Amino acid sequence: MNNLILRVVSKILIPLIIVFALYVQFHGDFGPGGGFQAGVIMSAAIILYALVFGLDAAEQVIPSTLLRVLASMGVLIYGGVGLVSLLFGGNYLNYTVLASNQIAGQHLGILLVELGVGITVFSVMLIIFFAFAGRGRI
Amino acid sequence: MLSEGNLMFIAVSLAILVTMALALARALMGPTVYDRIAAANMFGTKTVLFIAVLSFLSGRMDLLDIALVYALINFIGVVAVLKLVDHGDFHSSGKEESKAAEVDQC
Amino acid sequence: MAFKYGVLLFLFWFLLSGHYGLLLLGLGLASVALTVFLMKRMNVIDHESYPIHLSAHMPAFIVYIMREIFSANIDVIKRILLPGSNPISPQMLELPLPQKTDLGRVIYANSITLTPGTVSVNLDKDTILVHALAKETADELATGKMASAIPDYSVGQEGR
Amino acid sequence: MDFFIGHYNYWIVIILMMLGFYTVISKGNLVKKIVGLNIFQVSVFLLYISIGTVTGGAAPITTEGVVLYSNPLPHVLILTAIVVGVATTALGLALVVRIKESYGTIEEDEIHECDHSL
Amino acid sequence: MLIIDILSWLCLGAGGVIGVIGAIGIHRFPDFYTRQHATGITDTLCAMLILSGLVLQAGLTLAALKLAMIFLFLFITSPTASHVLANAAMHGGLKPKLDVTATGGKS
Amino acid sequence: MIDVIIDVTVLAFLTITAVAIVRMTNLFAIVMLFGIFSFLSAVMFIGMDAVDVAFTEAAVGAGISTVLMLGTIALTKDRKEKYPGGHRPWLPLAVVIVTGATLVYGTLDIPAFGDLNAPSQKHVAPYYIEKSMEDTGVPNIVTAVLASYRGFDTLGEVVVIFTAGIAVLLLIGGRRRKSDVAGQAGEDDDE
Repeated sequence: MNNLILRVVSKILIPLIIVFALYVQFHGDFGPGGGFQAGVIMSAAIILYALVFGLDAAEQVIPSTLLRVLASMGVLIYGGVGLVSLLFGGNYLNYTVLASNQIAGQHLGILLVELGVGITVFSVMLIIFFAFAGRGRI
Repeated sequence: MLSEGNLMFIAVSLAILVTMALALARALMGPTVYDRIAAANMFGTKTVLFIAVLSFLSGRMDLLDIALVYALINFIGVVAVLKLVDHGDFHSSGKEESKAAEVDQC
Repeated sequence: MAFKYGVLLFLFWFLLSGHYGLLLLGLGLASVALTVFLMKRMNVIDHESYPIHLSAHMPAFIVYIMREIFSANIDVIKRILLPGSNPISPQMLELPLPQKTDLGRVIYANSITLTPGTVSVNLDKDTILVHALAKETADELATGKMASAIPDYSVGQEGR
Repeated sequence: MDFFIGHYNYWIVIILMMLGFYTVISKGNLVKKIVGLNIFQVSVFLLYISIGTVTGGAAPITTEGVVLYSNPLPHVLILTAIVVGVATTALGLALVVRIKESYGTIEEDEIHECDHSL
Repeated sequence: MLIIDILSWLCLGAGGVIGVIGAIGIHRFPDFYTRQHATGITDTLCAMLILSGLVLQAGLTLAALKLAMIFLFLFITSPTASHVLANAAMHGGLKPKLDVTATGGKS
Repeated sequence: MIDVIIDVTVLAFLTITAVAIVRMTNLFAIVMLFGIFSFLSAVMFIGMDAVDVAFTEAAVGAGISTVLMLGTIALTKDRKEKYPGGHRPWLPLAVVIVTGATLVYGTLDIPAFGDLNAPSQKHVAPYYIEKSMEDTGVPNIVTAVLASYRGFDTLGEVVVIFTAGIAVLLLIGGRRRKSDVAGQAGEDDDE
């Protein structure tokens, strides 16, 4: 898009949106937020980039193959945390065994699980957007 | 839950509700589709203010994060509309002058 | 450049966070690093996304624009409430863009939009199309007083 | 009066639900059907959250000196449901796009005509 | 303390009133482009007054900082959104109703 | 009192918006009104103390859903609903009224809104509220329940999202061949 104002303002805003999304991701323990919201906000930042600078530019920043890998990786991180806790002798997705005491283990587990959720939501939202936006392109 | 507290916050939240009602009326009446989009955008800004006031009314500062989200990403919808009007799709990068989508104006 | 930018973003995180444990600060650093990496890939780290070189001129500009916003608001409110004595006369006018940098142009256009009564409709290479609510506001904008108040310095000639 | 105050929330939720339902079953345009489905969805979210609300309760984030919280369980269910809802809505919209590509229309009546004329 | 309270109440009250006036404006003005100016009132002065009233209430806390950020972002995004919308309307072929009696300006 | 006023007003706005969406025929306008609907529901969630839900609704409603619907409109090229009246509105109307009446009849036995002694507040929620801090050390109870107590549930949801993403990719992902586009919309698979 050839709109100068939009280009400059998006340049200023996109990094702020991304940092904010990551803040939401990691502060889900204390206030409202968590992986689901963070993934959506982060993908909104990339969607803004794609709308303003063109879809091709956005696909160069985050290639679709990488997105597909990330989407599966998020689910794998989630499942993997469960598996690791199984290996450590706990129940599936019981994070208590991940660290020396219960609080630390739970905290670590929740952090990792939320990370997996965030990655999956982010990449699936972007996959969906790229599919819609790229349709009809030859 | 909201506490009976500061009269001024209550007054302001009611004033914002009135503003929202008028913006909603504009969104319903149109007449052009751009009026509706403008009203929706204005509604978004008023939601930011409303949530900010609500956070003081209920004493929960966490709500400011939600207001911040709206302030940051509310205008993406408008950008999408411009892209649609200019190019007719989301994938052209802007160099070529593709045919614009005709938007019905009512 | 990227490093300074990262410091700025980390400041943003720091102000948002409100929790200053070691873990969260580390995560903050990681987040900022990821953001800067993405920004580098997007190729958007330049003096437009990071207008620190204007910071010396910003306070004066902010005071100016606040005053303008205030008086313009009063004017439009009068036109809404007393349409009899303050009629509207919508105008379209094309103004020259004296700013040399893109950032200056954007600040100018956004300042025009920020003051109610004038909305910038289209931005061309060196002209700007403005919709004004009344002839008086259009005339005032055409004097170019606002254009000269915009901080417009490219990186070489900043007056720090 | 107490009864009314205690239940208006549910009733309006039901009205919204029925508006969405009506859009889905009576309108022919597929995009509009999906918007109707979304209205229905939001009303279900509102119903769940209404059930979990406690008068005078705080949002379920542990803070010093607060003892009464709203029920966190519906929040968890709906929080995930919203994002899942968007993903499934996108799936529906993708189907609409494919229908448009092979039938050339997104009006239900014309799709039926196409099917019968085969 | 009392002075700050009164000041913040004044800000909040004025903000609310101005918001309502702006909303009346979007019903009084004749066409899309003129309505944008009324929307501008609610986006600028109204938001400014309400947020500064809240900042005065919050005092020197993290909440005040977040309010200041909301304020800053609103002031970056809202004129951009207005401009983008006006631009889209122009490209979409919506003609503004201009005052033909007044001279000057562009055709 | 004020919370009741805000609740009722926002609910009224929601109803008005929904009625307008049902009656409107311009798809652009419908999408924009749906954006307003989403704002209102976020405010409603805040009013009912569901901060996390409101956050999600805010992010989704402002960032994603509008863009996706506009993308669909752009692809299908239809700007207006063609048969706004429907053919016979009476049958669906009757169905809707009967269903609605049944549901209202069902609410008569529901405990009042905000009742602390409702059965739904008595079952597992008190345990979560009491124990989550000492079990997990996470102040946000919603996060604790989401990721720890009900981790399986969330795992399922994430897989659903993942599957939806794959399905969209299968349906409309990938570029179309030139021949498909030339010979009018591709008849079948074009991957």
